[in-house]
Amino acid sequence: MEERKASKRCGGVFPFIIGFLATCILGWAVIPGLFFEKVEQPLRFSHAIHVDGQGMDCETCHYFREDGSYAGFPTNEVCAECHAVDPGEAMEAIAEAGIDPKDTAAIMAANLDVIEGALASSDDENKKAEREYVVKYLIQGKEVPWLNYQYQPDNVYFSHKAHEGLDIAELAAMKKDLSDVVDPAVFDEPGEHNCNLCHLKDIQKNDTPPAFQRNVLSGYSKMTMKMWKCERCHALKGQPNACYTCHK
Amino acid sequence: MTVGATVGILFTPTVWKALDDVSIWTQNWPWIPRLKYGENKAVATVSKMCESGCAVKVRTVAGEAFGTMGNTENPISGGGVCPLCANGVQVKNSPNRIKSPMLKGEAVTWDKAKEIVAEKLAAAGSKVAVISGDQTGTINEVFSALLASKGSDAFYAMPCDMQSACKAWNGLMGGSGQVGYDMKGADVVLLAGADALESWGPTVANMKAFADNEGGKFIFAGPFQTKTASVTSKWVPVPAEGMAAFTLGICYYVLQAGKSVPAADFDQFKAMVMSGYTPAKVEAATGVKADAMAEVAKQLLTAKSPVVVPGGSVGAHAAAFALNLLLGGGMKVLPEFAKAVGSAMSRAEMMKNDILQGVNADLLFVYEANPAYVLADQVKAGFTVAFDCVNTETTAAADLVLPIPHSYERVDDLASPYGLPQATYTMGAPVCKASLDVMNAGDFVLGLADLGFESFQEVIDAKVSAIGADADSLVEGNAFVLDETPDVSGVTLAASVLGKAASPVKGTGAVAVAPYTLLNVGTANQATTPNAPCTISNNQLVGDKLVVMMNGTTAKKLGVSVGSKVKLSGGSGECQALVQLFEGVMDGVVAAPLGMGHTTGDEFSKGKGDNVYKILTVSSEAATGASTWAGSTVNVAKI
Amino acid sequence: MDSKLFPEGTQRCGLGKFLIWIAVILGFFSWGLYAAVLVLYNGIGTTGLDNYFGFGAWITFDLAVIALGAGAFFTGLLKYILKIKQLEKIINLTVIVGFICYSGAMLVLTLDIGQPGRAWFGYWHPNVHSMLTEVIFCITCYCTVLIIEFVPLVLEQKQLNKIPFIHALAHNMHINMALFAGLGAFLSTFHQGSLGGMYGVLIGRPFAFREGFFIWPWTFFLFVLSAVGSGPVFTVLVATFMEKLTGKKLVDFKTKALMGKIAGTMLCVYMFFKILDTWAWATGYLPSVGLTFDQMFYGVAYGKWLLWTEIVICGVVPAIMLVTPSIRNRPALLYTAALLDCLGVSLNRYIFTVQTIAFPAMPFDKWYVYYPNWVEYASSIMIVAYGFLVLSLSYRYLPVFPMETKLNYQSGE
Amino acid sequence: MQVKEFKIKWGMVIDIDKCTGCGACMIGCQVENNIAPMTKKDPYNYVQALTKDRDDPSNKLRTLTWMNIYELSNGQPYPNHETAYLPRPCMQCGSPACVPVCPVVATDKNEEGGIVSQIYPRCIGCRYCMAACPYHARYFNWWDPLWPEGMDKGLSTAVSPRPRGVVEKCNFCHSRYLDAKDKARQEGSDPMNLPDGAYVTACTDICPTKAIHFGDLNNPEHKVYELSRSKHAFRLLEKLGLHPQVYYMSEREWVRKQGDNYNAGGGAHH
Repeated sequence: MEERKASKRCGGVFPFIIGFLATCILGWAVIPGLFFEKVEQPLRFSHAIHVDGQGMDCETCHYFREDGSYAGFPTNEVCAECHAVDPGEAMEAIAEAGIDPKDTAAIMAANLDVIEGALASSDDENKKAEREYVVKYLIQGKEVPWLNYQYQPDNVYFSHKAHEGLDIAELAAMKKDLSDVVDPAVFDEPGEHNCNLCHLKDIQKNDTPPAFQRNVLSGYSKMTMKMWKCERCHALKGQPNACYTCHK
Repeated sequence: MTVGATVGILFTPTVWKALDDVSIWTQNWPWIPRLKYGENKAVATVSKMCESGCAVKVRTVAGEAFGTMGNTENPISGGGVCPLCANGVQVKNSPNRIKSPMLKGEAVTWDKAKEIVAEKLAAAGSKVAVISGDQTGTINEVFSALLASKGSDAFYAMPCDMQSACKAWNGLMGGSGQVGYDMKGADVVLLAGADALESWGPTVANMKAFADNEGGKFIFAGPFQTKTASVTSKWVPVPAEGMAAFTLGICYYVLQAGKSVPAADFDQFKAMVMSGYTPAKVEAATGVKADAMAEVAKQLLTAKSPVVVPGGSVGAHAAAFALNLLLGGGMKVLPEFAKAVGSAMSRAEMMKNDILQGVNADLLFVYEANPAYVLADQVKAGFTVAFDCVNTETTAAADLVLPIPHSYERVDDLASPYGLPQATYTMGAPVCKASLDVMNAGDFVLGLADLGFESFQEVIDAKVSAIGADADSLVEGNAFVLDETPDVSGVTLAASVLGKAASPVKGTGAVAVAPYTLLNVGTANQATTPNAPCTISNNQLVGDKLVVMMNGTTAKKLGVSVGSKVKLSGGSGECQALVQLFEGVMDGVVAAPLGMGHTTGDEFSKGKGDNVYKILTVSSEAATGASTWAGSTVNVAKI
Repeated sequence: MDSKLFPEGTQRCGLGKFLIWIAVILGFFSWGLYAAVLVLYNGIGTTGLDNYFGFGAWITFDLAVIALGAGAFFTGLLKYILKIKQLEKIINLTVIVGFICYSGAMLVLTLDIGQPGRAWFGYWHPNVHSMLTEVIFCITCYCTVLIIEFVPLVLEQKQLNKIPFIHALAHNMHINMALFAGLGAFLSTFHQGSLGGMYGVLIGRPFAFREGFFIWPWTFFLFVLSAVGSGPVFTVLVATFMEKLTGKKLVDFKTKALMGKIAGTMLCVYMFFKILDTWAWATGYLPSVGLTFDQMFYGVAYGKWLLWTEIVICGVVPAIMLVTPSIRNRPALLYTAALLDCLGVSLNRYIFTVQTIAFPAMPFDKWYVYYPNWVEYASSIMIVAYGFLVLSLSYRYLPVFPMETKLNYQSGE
Repeated sequence: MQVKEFKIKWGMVIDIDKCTGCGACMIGCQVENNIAPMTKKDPYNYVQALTKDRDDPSNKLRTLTWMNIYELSNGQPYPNHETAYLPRPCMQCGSPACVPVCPVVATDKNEEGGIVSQIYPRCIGCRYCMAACPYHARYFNWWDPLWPEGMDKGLSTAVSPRPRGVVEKCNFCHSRYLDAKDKARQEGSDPMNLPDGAYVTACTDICPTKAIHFGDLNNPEHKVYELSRSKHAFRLLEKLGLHPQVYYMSEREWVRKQGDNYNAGGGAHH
């Protein structure tokens, strides 16, 4: 019996290593990618054009409401303050041109004055994105179904207000402890806002939004923060980690 | 190699990540709805699901309505909501909504509907009638003006206490305006048949008044210990048909104490009470002990501001008004708001016709009412047009069904719900856009005849300016309150009529039936709402079986016990029910909940229990000639 | 046809007959499986459980079979640790019965919890204060131990055992069985106890709440005692039932009587404490929370007769019968006592599960009566069928009863 | 068992003498907490169609009524009979029976304010907590929630919808507390010292007779502080030692008597 065992071991080591290495490589390099599918945002929204180009503040769109809740994605109402196309007029023009109001491609192709005249962009590429927004969403009275990179499920209650005062400089002292939670690069050049702590770094300079990476099993975003990350930071900051601090 | 591969994979995140993701998947099953986020708002409007209507704030998130809350600033609500209106949004979103105009079961366009109605209207001449389930809306002005333009006065309200009060006050006693009760300010409140804290009158305002009335004493008189009686200091068992006599019995003591009113027929009234309604005689006629009446009278007499709130027949109302006048306490008389539509009827005129005596017309409009459920025998018409937002027995039987927007989707108003101590006007603007092919009934009617308005919104605007209110303040949900009192000097005590009307008349069945209304069950016009069924107690419904309550003595006499299946027969029909024992019911009385046994509607009301309206007997009250259900009796057979 | 697979020197019925027997079992099993599918696919709403009776037939069934399966650990303990040689004649059967009971209970538990997919949360997010966590730990670990104990028996199957490696493996495992028996005894004691503890800690349920020792309420110890007081005789009953079914002698009566004696002794100890506990509960604890003994019972469904039956007819009586040699040594009386004993412990589990939550703690609330529906019965019967299946296969193909040849064939020769 | 004390102790005082049992609180609660109407058929589940219907709402042991109303009777025959209605939310006990029994920490009492939490994605549905709670405040999702067509568009964001197979209960409309704290932060006031009324539950809000009072039992500036200390105040089953954070009050002695067991005249158990 001893012999059998020994011979088995000798013959087994090499294939074992091969198999081990193969799946290790597969499991680290290839498979994790298969968990995610890339989904593009419904529109090519350029932060750069709005912030740099138009000199808008973050708070113009992303602001706290009177009740302390946070207006994350702006609604049509906010967008329409600048993208001033009157949906009623637009629909009339569309009807006049004999186009089905649901046929957005035809509307965009028709180059209607009422829409074209209101477009603020100068170059064609940006005009196209802007036109798409106006035609597909604004005049249809439909909100843009933006994809949230920091998606959290319904059972999570996240208060932007409670995290408003987080100071990157102050947190830098815990840089090491937070290395799994926050990209250390965030601490290297602390920006004016603390949004970088959780959100896409320097999104305000972004021109073409990156694809949203959706987990094919859970549907969450690749950037969805896991509970342990929340807990880590709460613990370090001396904040409660009670269930009802974050769940609903 | 397989072993190696297995071990290898365990050293990578693959398996663990997959496990984690799968468990996350179980936490977010795709068939469980996701929430939609956005700005939370509370938008003031009115809800007309209960009889008097509630002033509410509709809660919305990202513009979509999801809930109903009270309106603290509005005296009709004071922050509370009734159980019916609390479920308003769910009714608005219910699949039981009518989705488009229906002609004899077939969907038609609004143009076609209008064409048909116009044709029928032209053919009907003056044989046009309207039944309105709305007690407070300016929509009634539009309908009554339409009738007026056709030379008809056939405007019918569904049977209600406001009608009895109107007939007693504006009819018998020659008063003007509308009666109201200051339950908040009164120190003794006698609820003579009015279950004011569960369905009678402006329920939510009553409940708020009850809550705010510190130290005030509430007494409930009625055949059955209602939910109202569970919080009043005292319950005086009085049979429904004996309520007027009971009230006059109290008048006896009050007159004896030397109270008087400067009414033309005071002496006649006094003589009538002192001879015909002595405590002994009342006791003999109603079974209410003279001591009990003396005790109540004593409390009313020693109170600084007592008020008697009647419920039931016209006679009972007149008796209570007389008693209130004698006591000089918290009964108020409210002025009527100015009309928006010149040719419309006044409220008293609208309340004049007695629907229980039957309706017969060539063309009948039914507005948010369910006569086919309540009064199956009384209403006949050549062609019925039903306006409603949900399917009911009436829409099922109507020739033409016209879907109207839900309360939260339309402009509407509440003008002085009956019972409030002050003339109060509240307006409601639409909270959300209608998602179905609906049209405001006002707009439709205004399109049929030239009544001087293009749209119902214009009517409401005219109303607001006619009463002198501030539209902006109304839109914010505030009420406009008119603090005036009309002249009451000409009021009489209706002594000659009352003397006869108050004498109790009871049917010949084995036991008296005490029908009662609970708002979570529903009303005559509004069926049980989606979230309400689990709030309905097993004292009203078990499975699909109606439950009636009686006390142990009565049960023994009838040979039934808890859970017995019985058949109640009375009026022109019968009901099946299960027996529940409840010691808060008078001897010889069976308490039965109204509002169940629907044959049309959604699963929350259809086929649930039985329709108690079927077993009620309509009788004509002596002298007043008004119809009443009081004194209904039934025979009980075990099955 | 399959005679080559039979244990050494034994005879078994024809394959056709056996297949018919299996088909009958599978029939019951499939009925239960249908119920189980309904539960898993539609939800637990398909059962007779409700918000007042969150625990019902399933939990009672679980607790009862786990108590009755206690024969495995206790006999193992006595055989391997205390070296009572005689018990090896029945030890295999106790292991199989234990395995069936525990694995069956785990199957029922996966039906019973609303989110079976999250059952492993008990390990991942344990609440160490919960008796149920202790139950989850011990039941899964002990089930693993039982599998380890069961495996050598499978390996000893005639044909399998011909493979040298398997033979050696089985042998090695046998040698280490004492370790597993010890581990099993430890795990099972805690887990029988924590099942009892589950009820004893219910501070809001005066019917079950008990003071105790350290973190364990008295019910913890009572459950352990009652399990060891009934498990062994349940194995005896199973063996006897199999004898009646197969028409063969499988275990000698002496061993059975020994098992009876063991159980009887433990039962006596149990009954002593049970009566003491009931007395203290009725006269001490209940009055302290404003209740009386009489209030704990209601009508026929939850009447005092249940308690008296449990304590006297199915407790004291079998205890006396089992410890009295002259009674114990008469087969019919031994089996009667064993039956009463097993009924008693099952009744105890039922009372603790159902009556505990049936008692309306709020004075204005009322008693409700719980009736399991067919789904609960069917799924429980599925487990019984599963047990029959495992036993039938084991009996046919595995050397379960070391005495079988001697008792049936050699003595006759 | 140790009583868990917090600086803030959210509690309720329910005036039974004001409650008419109308049911508005129960409806308001269902709307706030996304409790689906009880429908008999599940059109999305074909296996469901093969078997019996889902539950009837008149089966009171199968409802999801976080706020439930009990009818009390003084037990006297006519005409001396009296009734009262007792709304029963979760008691948020100081020493909860349900928390220590949960095997997976799906329920806990660890947040400032003392509200007993229930985390649906953690719950495995063993129902041990339900067996533990003498108030029957815990409810099980016997079926998947199902809103009739179109009704799931109007859902509240206050609570996540639960799948079948998990336990749920009243949580004092807990996310309203989080909302109130956010509002306080926005207004620059102290979120840990909310004024009376800044945070109230949906049932408190909607109650037409204002029978339900809600606030911080430890804060003398909140009305419940005074009310909970009134001589007519009592808690349910105080003798069991669960220390509920819900108080009741009634001037009627028979009602107060029904709040606990007195048959043996024994004292409190500790």
